Amino acid sequence: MHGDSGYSRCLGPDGRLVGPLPESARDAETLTGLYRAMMRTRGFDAKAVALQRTGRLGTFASSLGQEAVPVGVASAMRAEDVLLPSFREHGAQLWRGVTPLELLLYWGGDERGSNFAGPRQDFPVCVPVGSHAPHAAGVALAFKLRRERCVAVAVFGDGATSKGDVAEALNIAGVWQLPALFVVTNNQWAISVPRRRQSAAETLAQKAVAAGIPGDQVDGNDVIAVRQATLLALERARSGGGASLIEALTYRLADHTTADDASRYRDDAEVSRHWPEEPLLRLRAYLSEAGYWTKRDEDRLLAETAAEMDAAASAYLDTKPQPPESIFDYTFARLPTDLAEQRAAALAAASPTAG
Amino acid sequence: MHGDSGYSRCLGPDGRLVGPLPESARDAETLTGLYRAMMRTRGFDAKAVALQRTGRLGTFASSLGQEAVPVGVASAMRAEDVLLPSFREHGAQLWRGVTPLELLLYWGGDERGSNFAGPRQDFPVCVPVGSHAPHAAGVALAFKLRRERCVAVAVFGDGATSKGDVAEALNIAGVWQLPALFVVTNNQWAISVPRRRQSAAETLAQKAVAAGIPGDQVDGNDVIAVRQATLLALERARSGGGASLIEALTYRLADHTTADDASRYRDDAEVSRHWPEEPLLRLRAYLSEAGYWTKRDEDRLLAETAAEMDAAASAYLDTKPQPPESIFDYTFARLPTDLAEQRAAALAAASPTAG
Amino acid sequence: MAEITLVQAVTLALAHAMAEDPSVLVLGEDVGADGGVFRATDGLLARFGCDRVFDTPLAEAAIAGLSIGLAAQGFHPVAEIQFTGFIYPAIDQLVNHASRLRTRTRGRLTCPMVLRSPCGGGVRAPEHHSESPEAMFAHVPGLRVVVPSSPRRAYGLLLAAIRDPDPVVFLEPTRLYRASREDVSDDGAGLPLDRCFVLREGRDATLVAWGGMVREAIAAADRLAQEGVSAEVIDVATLKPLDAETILASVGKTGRCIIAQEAPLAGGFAAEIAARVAERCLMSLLAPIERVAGFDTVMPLPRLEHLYLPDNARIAAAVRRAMAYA
Amino acid sequence: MAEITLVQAVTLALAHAMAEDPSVLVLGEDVGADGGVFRATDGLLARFGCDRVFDTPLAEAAIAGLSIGLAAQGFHPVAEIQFTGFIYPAIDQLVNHASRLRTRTRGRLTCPMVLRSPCGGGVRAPEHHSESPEAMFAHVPGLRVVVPSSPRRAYGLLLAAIRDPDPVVFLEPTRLYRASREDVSDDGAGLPLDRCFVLREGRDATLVAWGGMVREAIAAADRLAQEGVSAEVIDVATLKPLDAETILASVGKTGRCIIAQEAPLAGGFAAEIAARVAERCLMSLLAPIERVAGFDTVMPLPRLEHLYLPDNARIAAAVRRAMAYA
Ligand SMILES: Cc1ncc(C[n+]2csc(CCOP(=O)(O)OP(=O)(O)O)c2C)c(N)n1
Ligand SMILES: Cc1ncc(C[n+]2csc(CCOP(=O)(O)OP(=O)(O)O)c2C)c(N)n1
Ligand SMILES: [Mg+2]
Ligand SMILES: [Mg+2]
Repeated sequence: MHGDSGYSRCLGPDGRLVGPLPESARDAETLTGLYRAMMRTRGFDAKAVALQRTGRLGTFASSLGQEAVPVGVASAMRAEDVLLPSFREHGAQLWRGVTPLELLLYWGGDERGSNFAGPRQDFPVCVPVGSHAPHAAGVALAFKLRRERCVAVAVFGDGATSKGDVAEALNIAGVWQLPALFVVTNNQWAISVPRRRQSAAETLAQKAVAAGIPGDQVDGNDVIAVRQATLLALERARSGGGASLIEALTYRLADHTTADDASRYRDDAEVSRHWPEEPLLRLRAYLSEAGYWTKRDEDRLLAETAAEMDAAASAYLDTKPQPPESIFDYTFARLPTDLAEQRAAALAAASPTAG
Repeated sequence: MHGDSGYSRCLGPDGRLVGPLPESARDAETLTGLYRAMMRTRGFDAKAVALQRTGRLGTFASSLGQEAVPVGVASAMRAEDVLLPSFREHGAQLWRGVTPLELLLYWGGDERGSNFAGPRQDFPVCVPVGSHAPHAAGVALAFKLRRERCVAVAVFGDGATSKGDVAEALNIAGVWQLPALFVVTNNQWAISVPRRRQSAAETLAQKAVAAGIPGDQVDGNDVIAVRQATLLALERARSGGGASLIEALTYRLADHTTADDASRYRDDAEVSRHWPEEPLLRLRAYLSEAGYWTKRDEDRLLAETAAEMDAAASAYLDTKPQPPESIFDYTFARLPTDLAEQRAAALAAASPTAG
Repeated sequence: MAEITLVQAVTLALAHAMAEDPSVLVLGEDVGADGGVFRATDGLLARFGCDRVFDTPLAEAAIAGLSIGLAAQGFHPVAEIQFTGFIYPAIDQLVNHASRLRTRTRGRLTCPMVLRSPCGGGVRAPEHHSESPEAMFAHVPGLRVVVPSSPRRAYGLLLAAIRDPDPVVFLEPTRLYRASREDVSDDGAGLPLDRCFVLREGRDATLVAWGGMVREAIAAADRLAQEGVSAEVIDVATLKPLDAETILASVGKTGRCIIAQEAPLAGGFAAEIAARVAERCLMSLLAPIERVAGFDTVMPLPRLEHLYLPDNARIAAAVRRAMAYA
Repeated sequence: MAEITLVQAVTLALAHAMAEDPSVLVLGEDVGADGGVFRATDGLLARFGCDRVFDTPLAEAAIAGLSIGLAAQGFHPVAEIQFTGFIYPAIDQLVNHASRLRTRTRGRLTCPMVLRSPCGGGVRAPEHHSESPEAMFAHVPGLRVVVPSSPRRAYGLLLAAIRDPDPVVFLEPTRLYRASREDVSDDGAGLPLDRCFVLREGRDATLVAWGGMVREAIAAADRLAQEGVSAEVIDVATLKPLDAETILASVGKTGRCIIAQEAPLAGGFAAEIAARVAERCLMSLLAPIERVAGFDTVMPLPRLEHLYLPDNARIAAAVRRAMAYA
């Protein structure tokens, strides 16, 4: 892969190699695994959007077209690393073991969705843009103090790079040489604000310069390149080389969220132009070309994913809401007296007998 | 001056030219004017510290050794530009017409000190580090909207570059191409935190890269170089070239403030090493060498300055405190009813007749 | 004269203010082409152009700071924080600068800015999109804090806020944005920023509320009317400065005071109102003051939100307790 | 057992906590070699090393955010914000993350951190160095808010705060840092974080205060004693969660309640206490509740500071009004 320029790509949009595959991604199993994970992410997004459109899920942020970033990043991480996602990283959460049911619960307005059985140390979805970047520095400092060879990986968008929290976190991770990786998913839009109106920085990778850490760009629609760039950054961090930043260039093919109507601020023509570059297309092309993937594989995967997501959806819809006391019982480890009074009153009011 | 490297200097510590003088600073009058202003600044600092030591002034932040930065910057500004200082820019405030009396009133705990007669649009001293950077962007936007060829100049320290406010302001000034200049007075210390522990950035000038604006370093102990770098940055901004950043490299020869004891965290030896580089020494050497400045000039200036500062000090000490109602009368343009009640009660309590 | 929603009234007031005063600017995230995520600034960019309406980068502290710089220079910025859950990074600029610029400089520099933000719950919004932090701002000297509860009041109060020479935090309850319509004439008439509004006269009890709770208070009053209890309903509207007189006069008359707030109980603004009443109306009180508020817990996600938010049933129950007291 | 000041008690508690629990870390601006601008962390770096004590870059939001990441990983960070005037950039992290991590994850991740900060006026400090924003934090569900007022209580409360499994905002009145000395034995005994302290028993009136106002309340009680008025003095100490019982019991006994706070009146925490009393003690009140507070103005610079800060004279005057009431 030609990454010297600070921009790396392995697979062109047409599915042709633009350079040798990294060792980490030569075998059919790895490659098809990445493809399956991206398809699964897209399947989840589709199901979530469908549920929202039919009034059975809350506002949802689809990752359509960006699947290579969360999947590429997560596939390079170890289980003991910690992921700090924004709200568009289902692909990474799914890879790391968060279940579709748990994700649906969260997006459906049930806190239990963030109490996932999978990666217990991973942070929940972060909605206040960029505010989780300092948490990643803290988690990384914890790893460093315990001399664990783990890395904290925060993922956020192009818009987030304008937030002071992110600048402060990058700076501290840099000066303390923390085992942290900051991944900027540059999907070209922050709701209605295009990348060029977000910052005059030549690249968002250059946000790293202000923090004195390495920053590189990668084709965010090339899951192999994303994975490889992440592997290198994680290895550097594990071996004491400190923090770094990756700008993954991709495109938000969907509306910002189900509450958004992107046609108000961007041309459908622009969106159409980006469809040919989307990440599944090119990997599928490469896999078929290489003989790793057949029409039958594709059909089976589509069926599997559909079945998994249908099952998750019905499990979600069958999940009874939490009991009223759950509103109170996680505020503090021990319930203070005055809160106990409020709890009692609330339970009385909520109980069927109450008027 | 050799500024290609992004670092510029005209006068070496020994007072020898390291390159041709910029046109802007060839005549004796300009040069002696800069020297006088730095001496005046040092004279003010000395008087303020003396007043504090004798319990007649509040905590004070001296600019000893850094005089070339505020004086160089202010000398390049126009009256109609707006200065947004931190708490160590007396040199710039004095140059722009804030009086020593007004400065003493502020540092003595009297709000009238920030209601200076001089540069009416300049901002008052900003104590929350870096929080005035966004104000500069706002002032610059005002200039741009009114199509005035003015520039907003914010000055802050090396420590301030770690604050999110500063990163957010730089980024906005960059993307909107605002007529703003951000001057980082890198005096190597943020209270007890040395520059290298503040950021891993190679230079603080590189904070500009993240915002996509020009950033250069200048010898902050060379008032001619500071002035010239500022002139260039202001000219660029006036002519629509947008914002930029200057890192002025200097050294804090004094304690952080009169409340600080720097010997707890830094070697006197380090301080001694920096004395020979202080800004007055080198300019005085150059001026004498060039025949622009004699022992008599020096003595007269010392006497003048001492007299001015003594006069300011006694005027300050003779200034009666503000009346109690002043606490209330500037909270809102119109005094709300409930506040009027508090005001009445306070006046009653404060009146001599009251117990 | 047209029947419009509260959010349309906000847009109408913004347009009116921008038309009457060229120094009025609108800035914030997605306020331009998108017209704001709630469409509160819909059409303003097209009508007034990109020298009056600014899509900012994603940076709340800077949005507040920019506004302060603009205001000090004589502009009247009206900045939008997309949701109050994201207003916290702007607090430093509001507390340390916007609210004190006049005081610090003895009037030399001032800060005529408005910070608008949708607030409150009840719309099953995502995490961090349903907060009610008005009490934090009402405790800051030098700020005005306004929470409209009807299209007409939103129009008049926002106009007054924009014309006010000092900083105003203007919190718009999202649940009311499209909840009802009202005839609002675009006559440019502002409403006073230091008055409570008595929405309904009553004899037996005074219901005090603001924002999203006003509708619940009125609904409670309706219920109670059928029980023969006559409740007076007051919309505080401007929390700071507080028009205590109107509230005290009412409680002096009814002898019972029930205050409803959506925010968590402890340290909420209902406490300030209760304190004023306790200080000044003690002897006219026929029953203890009652506060009906959110719990001192984090706002639950949508599935349990309805259990958290005070409603007219809880308000009516509090009034019944007060009536039964002896 | 040694006679030490409040700030020394803070250092003693920090050292004790660090010695007993290796997961306790200290971080903040200048907390290392400098030992903190008030010397609260003096000697900790030398004793515990640079893996336990961290001088951070100048970034308050990140100081809070770092602590959250550390706490989620099982450390017990004790972060210092150099002055409460600079705590505002940390509010977003406290409100949106520290206070809710447990709730959001249903207990999967927690946030056992302490954010310490010197607060309050009375020491003729520079601009922005004399604020009292405790009410802002006391309104945030999931946070504990503690304000010590004596060396012994500072020691016991800080130890308890550090051992607490949830986030605590710990505000230390600068005016008390060196105002007096007290015997404090380094016995590692924590004090409860949900109790008010009755400092003096009395019959006629209940004086409620915290932080810098406690000394003034005691001084007022002394004055009043000479006038034959017996005042009970309560140090709230922990504002959230509030131990209302102790206050209500006292007011139930004395029938008069005077609350002193240094912060501006409107929306201050005294309002919450007044509201609780008004709700629960109405019939035992012999006189209206009185709040003695700072004005709803910006804290003046040092030259007029003394006119702003409530003192024992103003507190005593309020008690006399209450006594005279009939
Ligand atoms: C601090 C903050 N401000 C505003 C918002 C509202 N908001 C949600 S997503 C978003 C845009 C984020 O853009 P970007 O960082 O590029 O991420 P993307 O949505 O493109 O994945 C905004 C403004 C928020 N969630 N947090
Ligand atoms: C936001 C904020 N945090 C902390 C402080 C306390 N403080 C005052 S000056 C200072 C160091 C500033 O260092 P630098 O920016 O380099 O400026 P210098 O003092 O060196 O001129 C600190 C931490 C403050 N004033 N504001
Ligand atoms: Mg984006
Ligand atoms: Mg410095």
